[in-house]
Amino acid sequence: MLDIQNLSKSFGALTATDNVSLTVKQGTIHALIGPNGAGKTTLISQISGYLTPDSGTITFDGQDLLALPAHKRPHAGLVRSFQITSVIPEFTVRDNVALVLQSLNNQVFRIFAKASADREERAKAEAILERTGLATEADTRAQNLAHGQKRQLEIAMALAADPKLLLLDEPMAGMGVDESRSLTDLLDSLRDTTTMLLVEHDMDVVFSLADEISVLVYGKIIATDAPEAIRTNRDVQEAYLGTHELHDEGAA
Amino acid sequence: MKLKTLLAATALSALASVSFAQDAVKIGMITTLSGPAGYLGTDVRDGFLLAIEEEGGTLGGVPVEVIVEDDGLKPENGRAIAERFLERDEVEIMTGVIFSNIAPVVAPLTLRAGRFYISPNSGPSQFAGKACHENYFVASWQNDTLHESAGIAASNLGYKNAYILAPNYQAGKDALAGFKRFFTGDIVEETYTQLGQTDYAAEIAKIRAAQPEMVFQFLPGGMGINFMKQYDQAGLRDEIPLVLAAPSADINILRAVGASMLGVQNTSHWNHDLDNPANIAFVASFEETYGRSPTVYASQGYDTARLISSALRATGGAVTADMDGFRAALRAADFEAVRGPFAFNTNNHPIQNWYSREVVEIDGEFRNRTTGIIVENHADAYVGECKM
Amino acid sequence: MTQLFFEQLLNGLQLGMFLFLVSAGLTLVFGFMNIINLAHGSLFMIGAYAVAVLTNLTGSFFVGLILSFPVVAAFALVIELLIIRPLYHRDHLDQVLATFGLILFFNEGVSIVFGRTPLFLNVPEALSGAIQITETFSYPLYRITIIAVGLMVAAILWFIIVKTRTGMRIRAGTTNPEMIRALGVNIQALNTTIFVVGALFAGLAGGLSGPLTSVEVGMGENLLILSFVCIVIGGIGSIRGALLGALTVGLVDTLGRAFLPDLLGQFLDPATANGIGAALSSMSVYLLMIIVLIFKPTGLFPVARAA
Amino acid sequence: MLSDKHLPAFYGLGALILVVLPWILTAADSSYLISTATRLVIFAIGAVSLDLLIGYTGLVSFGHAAFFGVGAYVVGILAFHNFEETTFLGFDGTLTGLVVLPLAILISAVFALIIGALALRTKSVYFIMITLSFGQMLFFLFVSLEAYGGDDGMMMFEGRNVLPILDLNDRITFYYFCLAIFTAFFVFCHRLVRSKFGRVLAAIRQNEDRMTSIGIRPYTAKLLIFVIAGAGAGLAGALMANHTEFVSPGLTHWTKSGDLMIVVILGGIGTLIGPVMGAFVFLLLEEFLPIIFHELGMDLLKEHWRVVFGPILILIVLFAKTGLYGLIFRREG
Repeated sequence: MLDIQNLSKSFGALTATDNVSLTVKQGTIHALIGPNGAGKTTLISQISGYLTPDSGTITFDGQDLLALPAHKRPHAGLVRSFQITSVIPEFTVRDNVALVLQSLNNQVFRIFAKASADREERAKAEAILERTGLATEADTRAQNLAHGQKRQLEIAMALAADPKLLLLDEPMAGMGVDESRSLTDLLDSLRDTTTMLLVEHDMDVVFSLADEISVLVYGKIIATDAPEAIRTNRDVQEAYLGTHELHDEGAA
Repeated sequence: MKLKTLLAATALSALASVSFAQDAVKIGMITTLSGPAGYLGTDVRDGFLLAIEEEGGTLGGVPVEVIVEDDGLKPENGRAIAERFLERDEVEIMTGVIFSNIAPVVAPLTLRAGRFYISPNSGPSQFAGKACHENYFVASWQNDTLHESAGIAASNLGYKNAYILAPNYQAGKDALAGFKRFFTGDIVEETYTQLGQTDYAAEIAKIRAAQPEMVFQFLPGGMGINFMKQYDQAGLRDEIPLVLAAPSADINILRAVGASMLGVQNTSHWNHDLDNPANIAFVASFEETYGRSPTVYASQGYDTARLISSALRATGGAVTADMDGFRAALRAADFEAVRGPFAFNTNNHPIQNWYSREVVEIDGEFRNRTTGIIVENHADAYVGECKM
Repeated sequence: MTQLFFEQLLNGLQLGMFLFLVSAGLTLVFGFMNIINLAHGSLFMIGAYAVAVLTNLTGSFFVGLILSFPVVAAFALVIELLIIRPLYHRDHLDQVLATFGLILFFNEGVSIVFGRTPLFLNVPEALSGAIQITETFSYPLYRITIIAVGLMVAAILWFIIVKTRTGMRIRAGTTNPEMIRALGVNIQALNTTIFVVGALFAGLAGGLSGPLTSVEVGMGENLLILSFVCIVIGGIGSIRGALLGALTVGLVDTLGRAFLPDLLGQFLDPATANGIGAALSSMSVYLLMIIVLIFKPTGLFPVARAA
Repeated sequence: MLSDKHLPAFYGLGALILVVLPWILTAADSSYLISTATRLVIFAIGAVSLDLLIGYTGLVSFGHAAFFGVGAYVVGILAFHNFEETTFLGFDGTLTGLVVLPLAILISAVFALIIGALALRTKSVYFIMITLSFGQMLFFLFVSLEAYGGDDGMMMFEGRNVLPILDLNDRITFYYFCLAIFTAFFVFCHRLVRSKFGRVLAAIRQNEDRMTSIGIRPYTAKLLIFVIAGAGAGLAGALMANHTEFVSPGLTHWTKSGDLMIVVILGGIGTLIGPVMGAFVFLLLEEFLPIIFHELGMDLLKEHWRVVFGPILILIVLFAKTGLYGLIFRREG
């Protein structure tokens, strides 16, 4: 599904992505973990097109992804969510989702179609809100949502794009235990239809969802394996224990 | 909200028109009072009103009512005021316009409505030539003649070549064309500067390098003040003399530039020291009434009013009631102009004398002193194009 | 010819330094306070009028210049307290409208008090005349003075911003406004100080311009636009950017006016060359800005601002 | 204070007043004011078009008068060649409104396309300044057009454009013509901002960075609205040229762009009726403040009315968050 080969990206003297190769297989949930500053978000941004790599290739669904402008990648089925919540604040929750549906239906430039008159779009949006547990908040402005609900909306917007591959950048960040659990259940329920690349610090979530885990440290992939193997991998333990990250983040 | 404002404004403007004598001849004055160029309009207005005051509220024994409005140097505002004047106030005579970008809006409206247009300042070339009109009069000058007189003066002074500069806009181009029309020497270089330019170091350096015998510049208002100050500081005032046209050396400019203008030659159709009875009386009366010296614009406003006065006296107050009579009376120009001899050409633009002047210091004040007549009975260059 | 070219370079440098004086305050206020102050040109005008009036009263340009500082500072203080302060957290557009209102008020107010006739202000005796640079080439002393003052202001600003505690706060505030608030710095006082200092630069520039240019109503507006061009080319919030932007604008403008018509004269007939040359040199500064922004959309020396 | 539920009623009342205005004015023996009303309506078109950028998309354009000028110059240049019986690039001049007005819209749109394509590479303050620069370039371009009067501009010697049936030289007809175009444009904008495209614009204004990740390229959307707004301004410019029968570079000067911006902010950004009210109040104050002061016997202020006008603007900013709109309406929901 997604195949990254020898990807590198530097910011001045800092090498954020150091010759990374990574393959996400169709129908799996692939987790990407690593200490803070390891370059996880940088990698996600290169896959989604927000950053351009210095060298290397990314192939998605058989096509050369780097040749595809960032705004066309969602249309090809590659969708990301953001670590820092990024919704349209003055829109209602329903409109946030409807906007994504509009984009994916290639209706951006409809000057004469009244936005609120599209019943089909509205029904679809509400169905997605139903799935993501936001149905009761459909008419709430996004800026008035609680933090956890905003994270849910972030996921709802990503789902609305009907992705083949979902790039999730710390979807659980700042969520309470209950919210986190229900989101985990939601992602779990999607595993049959959607491939996912999941960046997450919450190790409970990672180990309960992931089919495969890659560990990124200082821009390098140091291991890619099944969850159980990663748990016992010496290099990984060293990388984490050295910084106490695994423990701290797990507790947070 | 907007209805209220509109109604309030309408009510107020309606009020404005009732409180006057019924038989007064109405004169509309659209002029530029606000903004940096506001002093031109202020002086035209004050000169005009002075003449009326001297005649005890009449012109030629006929009661007149003058309505003054500020166009803010915006053509659209000029149009709105003109329509108000022509329709609500039914003015019979329109005057006051200072700038050549307001005239093309106000004049056609006035003429189409069958009223008289008498310019106290601006005289754009199209109205002197192709677009001339029997009810359109200019009591000041055709724009080009200001600069033609400078060209003649420069030739008379024996200069063999000149460096000339003006802002890159129509009036600037017309000015240089006017200067060249009568200058017999060579043009060393022609430079167009930016509108509203404040720094002239680059141009002054070029002038120094070109070493012409003289410089002619037409940089109106603040631009001219900037240029003169910087020209003097560059040490060029004594080295390369200047010949200027009237607008570049009015009393306000002399006051702002100060000693840097001392000795500069310039030309005008009027000066405060012209030795004729009408002028002596005007200058004294203006200074007494307003506590300041009149500019050339004040003299133009005054002459415009006196011209109207002579025509009203001749027709006994009939203007639009006797179009032919009033027009003929205007054409006769039977009044003592403060500038001296004055007559209308066939295109209703003046034939008049141009005087040479020199900037001198009198009692710590910088003034122009008349040094002689450059050309007598000078007419404009466009009269031939006017089919009238 | 080389001498003329050198002289024009000097002219460009001088214009650039002058523009820098106006731009420095603008970029400080814009960069640190995030306030678009259209009335910066009005402060320039107030400085010029204050110097002209005080010089004519005291008979000394230098005394007039020094006495003008408290006058300008007082105006700036009142503007800051009454109008700018309530607008700190408002949209840029509100600031534009309010400071536009200020321009109208000051222009008209000045013309009520002083009339529309420009005021007289000449070069002080001590600074008049020219300096002989080579045997055949002299340059007005007053223009050299402006270059010197510009360099001095640049040096002082550099010292304050790089070497002092306040400067550190200013830099921090420009790149990361949240942080400086979190540090518990009295941001209100710092804002007011910066606004007044920025105004003083504008006033100083206005006062210095008096002897060279016409002291008249509305004298600040054209300069305002030009100094916005300088700080945008340089990158907003950066003093270094303002300096380099101002020098670039000064040089491009001066050299364009000086040489474009002649240059075009090589290919075109003189009349056409003159016309096109003049039109192009009027546009040169704007053309420069467009080109810079197309290739460097945040100016030549952008200040990295933390999101 | 009214809530925005009252907007339809407000629209209705406003429309009614505008429609019957010529009768009121004629009855009040003030028919000369119809011309002022025409100017307000034309200016309102320009202001509404600018608000599509400023209020609805978050693009602060400081060069909007450029397109106003382009529209006016299309009308002026064609009228000029018609009068002189010469050609422009091989085309005859014309006064035919059905040709001139669409052409004015089209050419302004082309200018907006070119300028927008370059200017939209920048953002925020840099966008303000680059649009200002383009406006100034056009200003100096028009100043240097010697054949068309340079700085002095040119008159339309033969009067306004010619349309079948309608005589635009008749003042009342011209007023209704402009009112009809204004109404059509207003309705168009009303639909536009509520359309799917309008929703995209609102999203761009609030969170442009997010757009890419949901598959929208903000640049293209911004360019389209820039072109639409430019065409709207061009239309207003073409009408203004017809109104004054005079065209000059002054139309494109940065102070004119400033006026338009001030009108939009004054009225209330992100509303359609706001800029209309802004245009009306701004121009009416400009025209009638001097008269009001004159009637009050305050002749000093009559000449110096701006000294009062400036603080009025400041007070509106300080005390009304969304301009005049915010003074009258309370936004709900």
